[in-house]
Amino acid sequence: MSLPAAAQAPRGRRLATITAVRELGVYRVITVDDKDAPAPAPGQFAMLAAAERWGGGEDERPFLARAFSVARHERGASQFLLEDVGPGTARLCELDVGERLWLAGPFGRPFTAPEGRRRAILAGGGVGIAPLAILQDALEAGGVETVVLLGFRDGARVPGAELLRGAQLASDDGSAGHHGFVTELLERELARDGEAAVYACGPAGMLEAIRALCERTAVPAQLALESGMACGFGACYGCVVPTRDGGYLRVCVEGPVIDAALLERVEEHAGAHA
Amino acid sequence: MSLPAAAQAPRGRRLATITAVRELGVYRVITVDDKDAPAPAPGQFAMLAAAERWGGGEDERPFLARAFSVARHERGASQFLLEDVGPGTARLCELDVGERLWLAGPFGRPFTAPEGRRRAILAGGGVGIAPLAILQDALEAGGVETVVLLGFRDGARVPGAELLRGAQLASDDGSAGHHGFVTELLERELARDGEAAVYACGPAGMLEAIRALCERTAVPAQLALESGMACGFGACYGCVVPTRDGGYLRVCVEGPVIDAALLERVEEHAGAHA
Amino acid sequence: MSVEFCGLRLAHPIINGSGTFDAIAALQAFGEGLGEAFPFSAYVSKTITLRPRAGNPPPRLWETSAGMINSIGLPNKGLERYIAEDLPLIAGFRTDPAAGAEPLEVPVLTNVMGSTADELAELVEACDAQERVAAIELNVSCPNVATGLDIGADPAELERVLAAVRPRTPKPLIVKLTPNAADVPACALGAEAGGADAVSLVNTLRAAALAPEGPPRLWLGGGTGGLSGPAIRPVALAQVTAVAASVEIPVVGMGGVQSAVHARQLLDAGASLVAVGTENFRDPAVGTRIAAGLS
Amino acid sequence: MSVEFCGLRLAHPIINGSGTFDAIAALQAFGEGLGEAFPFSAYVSKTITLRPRAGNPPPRLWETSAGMINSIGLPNKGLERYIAEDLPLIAGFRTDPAAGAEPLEVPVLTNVMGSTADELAELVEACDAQERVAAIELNVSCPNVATGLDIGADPAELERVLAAVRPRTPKPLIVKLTPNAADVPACALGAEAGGADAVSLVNTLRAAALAPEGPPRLWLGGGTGGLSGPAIRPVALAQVTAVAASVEIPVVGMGGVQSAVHARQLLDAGASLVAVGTENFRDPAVGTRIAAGLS
Ligand SMILES: Cc1cc2nc3c(=O)[nH]c(=O)nc-3n(C[C@H](O)[C@H](O)[C@H](O)COP(=O)(O)OP(=O)(O)OC[C@H]3O[C@@H](n4cnc5c(N)ncnc54)[C@H](O)[C@@H]3O)c2cc1C
Ligand SMILES: Cc1cc2nc3c(=O)[nH]c(=O)nc-3n(C[C@H](O)[C@H](O)[C@H](O)COP(=O)(O)OP(=O)(O)OC[C@H]3O[C@@H](n4cnc5c(N)ncnc54)[C@H](O)[C@@H]3O)c2cc1C
Ligand SMILES: Cc1cc2nc3c(=O)[nH]c(=O)nc-3n(C[C@H](O)[C@H](O)[C@H](O)COP(=O)(O)O)c2cc1C
Ligand SMILES: Cc1cc2nc3c(=O)[nH]c(=O)nc-3n(C[C@H](O)[C@H](O)[C@H](O)COP(=O)(O)O)c2cc1C
Ligand code: FES
Ligand code: FES
Repeated sequence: MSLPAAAQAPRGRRLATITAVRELGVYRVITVDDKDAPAPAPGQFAMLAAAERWGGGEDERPFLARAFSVARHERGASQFLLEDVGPGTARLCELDVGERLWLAGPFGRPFTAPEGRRRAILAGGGVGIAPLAILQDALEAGGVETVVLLGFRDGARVPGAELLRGAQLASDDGSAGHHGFVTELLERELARDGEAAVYACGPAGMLEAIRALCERTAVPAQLALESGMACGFGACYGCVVPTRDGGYLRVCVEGPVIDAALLERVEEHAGAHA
Repeated sequence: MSLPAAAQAPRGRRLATITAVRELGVYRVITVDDKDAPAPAPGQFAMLAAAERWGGGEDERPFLARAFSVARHERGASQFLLEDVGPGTARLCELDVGERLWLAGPFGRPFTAPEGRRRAILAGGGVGIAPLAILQDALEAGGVETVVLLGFRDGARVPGAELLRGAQLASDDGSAGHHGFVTELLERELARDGEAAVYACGPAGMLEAIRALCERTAVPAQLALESGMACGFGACYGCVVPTRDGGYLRVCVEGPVIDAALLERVEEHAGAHA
Repeated sequence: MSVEFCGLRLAHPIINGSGTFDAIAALQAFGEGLGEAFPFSAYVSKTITLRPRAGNPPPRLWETSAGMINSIGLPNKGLERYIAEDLPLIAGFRTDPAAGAEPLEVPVLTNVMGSTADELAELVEACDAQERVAAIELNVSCPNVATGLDIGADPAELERVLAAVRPRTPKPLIVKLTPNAADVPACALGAEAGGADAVSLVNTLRAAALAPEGPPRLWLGGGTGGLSGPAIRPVALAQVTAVAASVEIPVVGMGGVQSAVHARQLLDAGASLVAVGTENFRDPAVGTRIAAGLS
Repeated sequence: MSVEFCGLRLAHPIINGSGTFDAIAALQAFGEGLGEAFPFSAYVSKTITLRPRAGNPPPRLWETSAGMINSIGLPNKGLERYIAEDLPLIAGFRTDPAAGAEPLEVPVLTNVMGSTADELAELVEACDAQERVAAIELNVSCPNVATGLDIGADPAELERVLAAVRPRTPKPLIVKLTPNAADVPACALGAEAGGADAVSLVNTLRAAALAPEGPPRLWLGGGTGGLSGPAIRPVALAQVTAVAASVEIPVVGMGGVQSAVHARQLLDAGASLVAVGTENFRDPAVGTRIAAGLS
């Protein structure tokens, strides 16, 4: 099978209406009507800003739009998983059904299907689980066997796991599933059967541990990175992370999904919130 | 009788909760609980800003607080009359019962009672009617005879007259009362009996016409001025209007209520919205 | 939390920016109690000139994105009436106990501006003679008056002016630098070389606004004005960092400070004191709030 | 609505600020159709240097009150690869019909930076040889690279550099001025005297941010950076007004433009073209939106 190719974005930002809101522990899942845009591919993201009163929060921010992975796409509506970690996410988390936001995208390089007959292991944590949900949908629709391993900081975040199906859980505080790191689940899973492709998204520390583990065990891994972004479409050169060859790559256009082999290591600030 | 002296303001801004909201045509009257502050004197004003999301409107504004005359004060609650004319008033007009605002004040010089046995003629227009309402309350409580003459631009604004009792109306478009200017009503009233003191607040053009009329007829007049303000308490020197003696006065501390004789004329930007 | 600054002991490191808090008007607005609960550990006067000035014609204000432009034009009573009328009223305040620091007396820092070294020297000498003036701030940076700009933006000129003024007083001389210069640290070094005891920065950034309606024309009565508030905080932080790294004398940092976090950042950048300007307009008690937040 | 600028006919007066719109990346993100609906009437490239540059280490961005700081550090492929790889891909675009103006071809304005007059001359000569380069913008103002600052802030030096570069091409030379100067109109006059065909301003204002957590340290990988966005619009308006009143050559105005109203104000202030920078990041189609709003 193959996963959908990157969708190209409409040329401007557009107003989109929130049609549903759901709370999963501390997370908020919003569904945004976006019928006129092409369907995003798993791993792509959008730049979001509230249509009204974007600004005027802490330190007179936010100003720039914020990047969010598309967590799911059904019948012309995209879902996004939000965690309030600052003035931008705080404002977005205030929005309710019927309110509107500015949306640009979908942007970025998506995940690609596992080569050959490898099964897909989806490993993620925190808000990093978002792109894994739409990935799971697409892989399973294509008949690929998936294993889902999710880690959360605490019990208030564990409900996020409902976004995916059949997840094995780990939690830092032992409130659900394995008491420890999701990498420990992954190590066990790879030991059981190494014929796998790993898809990971999560905090920098988790991604780095996954990258190192996959390097050591010679398992192909695709990482969905994060990074502070101003534009999302390659214009500002602000979102770079250092690559193995000594250069930088723009997470928004050369990522967010990259082959783990491109990186020497996953730097702090290239990861999602835990 | 004498009117209350200027109240002194608590030293910082404070959070105050909106306890009631009422619409009078395009105007919005909000009641704000402010029990711990001294009661404002008629003519004093407060600086208001929304507690949340002040900013992020048109041109990433508002930033500074906005000045509003106290329109009425009853049982520890102040009323303000708002008209949405820009990003600051737009945000304040969005607020509902239970929401909070930052309030500083009361500030400025209030009206003083008419000398001798003159009756009081309250003449105003647009949002300039606000300070006349609290003035009417105080004058009538002190047994002073009041005549109220109010002018509005159009029918959507005429309902503002409900803020005062027994007003004679004028409207630019003839939708209520006299078809024409409030100064025409005033001229008639002064012709009838010149033993009066005039209290006026309104658009610059109206104030200037009233000033000129009172000068011509030698009737004492107190004008409540407006002016763009940054602080409201004499700190910025930004709110000045030119005086007859060639200098400037700060509307926030030497006004907003001034003896009309101080001015050569009422300049544009020293008046309220019609 | 008390701090030492140029030989003055201050209750805490938060003072006001010149021209952003008028203590006399504030006593009227907030009552005499303000004198026993002053929001700043030192009181910086609005700029005083030799002769009285009426200031610029209105409009004098323009709100911008996260900031404001002012074009006030340095209205003041002139040196003589400042000394005779104002100084007695603004001496002897004590800091607000709510600042969380042992209350101390609030010394007066008189800010002066002259268009020549001679004028400045005369102003400084007059302040030197006043016991109630604890220190003198030289405004060589006000963007609203052509002369203020020129002295302040040229390091060599600044050194020359300071050298002329310095001998007139043993009191602390603080030079308020202009941000509208190519190399602000060089200007600070010029001031230091000329004998300044401290530098303060930033003053406002030269800025303009057009009338919102009608035919295009500059909105402010004074033509251009100065930008202040959060919009300029990142510029202030860069300049304070660079200046503090260049000079040995203490630095008063300001520009867009709204909270204890912002004040802490300027202190971290190397400032000894932090001044609050525009935020006073939004919250008259912000000085106390920030000082309390630091402690 | 078509305008003439240094001999080029442009569909409308809205172009992009250098380094704020990467047409090649945009073609990838928005599809090839972008080439037939380009948001700007001329396309200004990101700054090109003689040799390739990787740019500054991250973090490169910091959001501020109504603006942002960038410390990108001029990453680019270097002159040779720009000419060989990029130029062919960015030539031949047409303006978006939705701009409300008769669509026209979008000429390429190549922005170059060198640390010496010789380097600049070499860059200009190479651009002169490329038919696809319609005009050359000299970045003498980038606050992220020490050398860029020095040339741009000194009127005499600027004149000298221009005089050295001018003979290398008959194509329009636009000098992008630095706002971090004491006297920007004097710099513009220096550029004009040296033979510039136009000036553009403002570039970003030198600014800094501290890390939000942990021990105090500058947040940006490059140390300081440049402030852009609505926060600086009032500074841009003042500088554009002053420069347009000083020089005879056309002026490209920019700084914080978000809407047709803002663009109109810069035109009213004397600019011939208006460039949009930071707002592209918030709305990739803002160029077309503003052009349409002007018509
Ligand atoms: C491709 C991609 C996909 C993403 N997907 C998701 C998702 O699905 N769900 C989700 O919740 N999040 C997602 N994120 C992260 C999300 O974009 C950030 O959480 C959001 O931008 C934070 O904005 P904020 O204003 O709430 O917080 P900020 O205040 O911006 O704080 C976030 C972090 O930024 C830094 N910071 C603080 N102040 C500043 C400043 N002034 N300027 C710059 N940086 C600062 C700090 O390190 C801070 O911890 C994604 C990010 C990327 C790049
Ligand atoms: C003492 C006093 C009492 C007042 N009482 C009342 C009252 O009771 N009720 C009431 O509704 N109003 C009252 N006002 C007026 C009120 O303060 C203004 O309507 C309000 O400040 C407008 O803010 P805004 O953001 O909504 O509009 P703004 O956008 O600030 O527009 C208002 C006017 O300001 C100018 N302007 C536009 N842009 C800017 C800018 N960027 N910077 C500066 N000026 C600009 C224009 O002339 C515009 O017409 C009073 C004012 C004063 C001084
Ligand atoms: C309305 C206003 C008036 C000012 N007047 C003066 C002044 O008289 N003398 C002076 O040296 N600085 C003056 N300033 C500059 C401030 O002291 C301060 O340097 C500047 O505003 C930056 O700080 P802020 O962003 O906290 O306001 C004034 C600033 C404002 C906003
Ligand atoms: C992320 C970013 C990168 C920039 N890169 C360049 C550059 O390479 N060369 C240049 O001359 N200007 C560069 N600039 C400056 C812009 O072209 C413009 O002058 C400035 O941002 C002001 O306009 P604005 O407020 O609309 O952004 C850059 C600005 C930003 C925000
Ligand atoms: S976010 Fe601007 S280039 Fe990636
Ligand atoms: S509003 Fe600041 S002095 Fe009047």
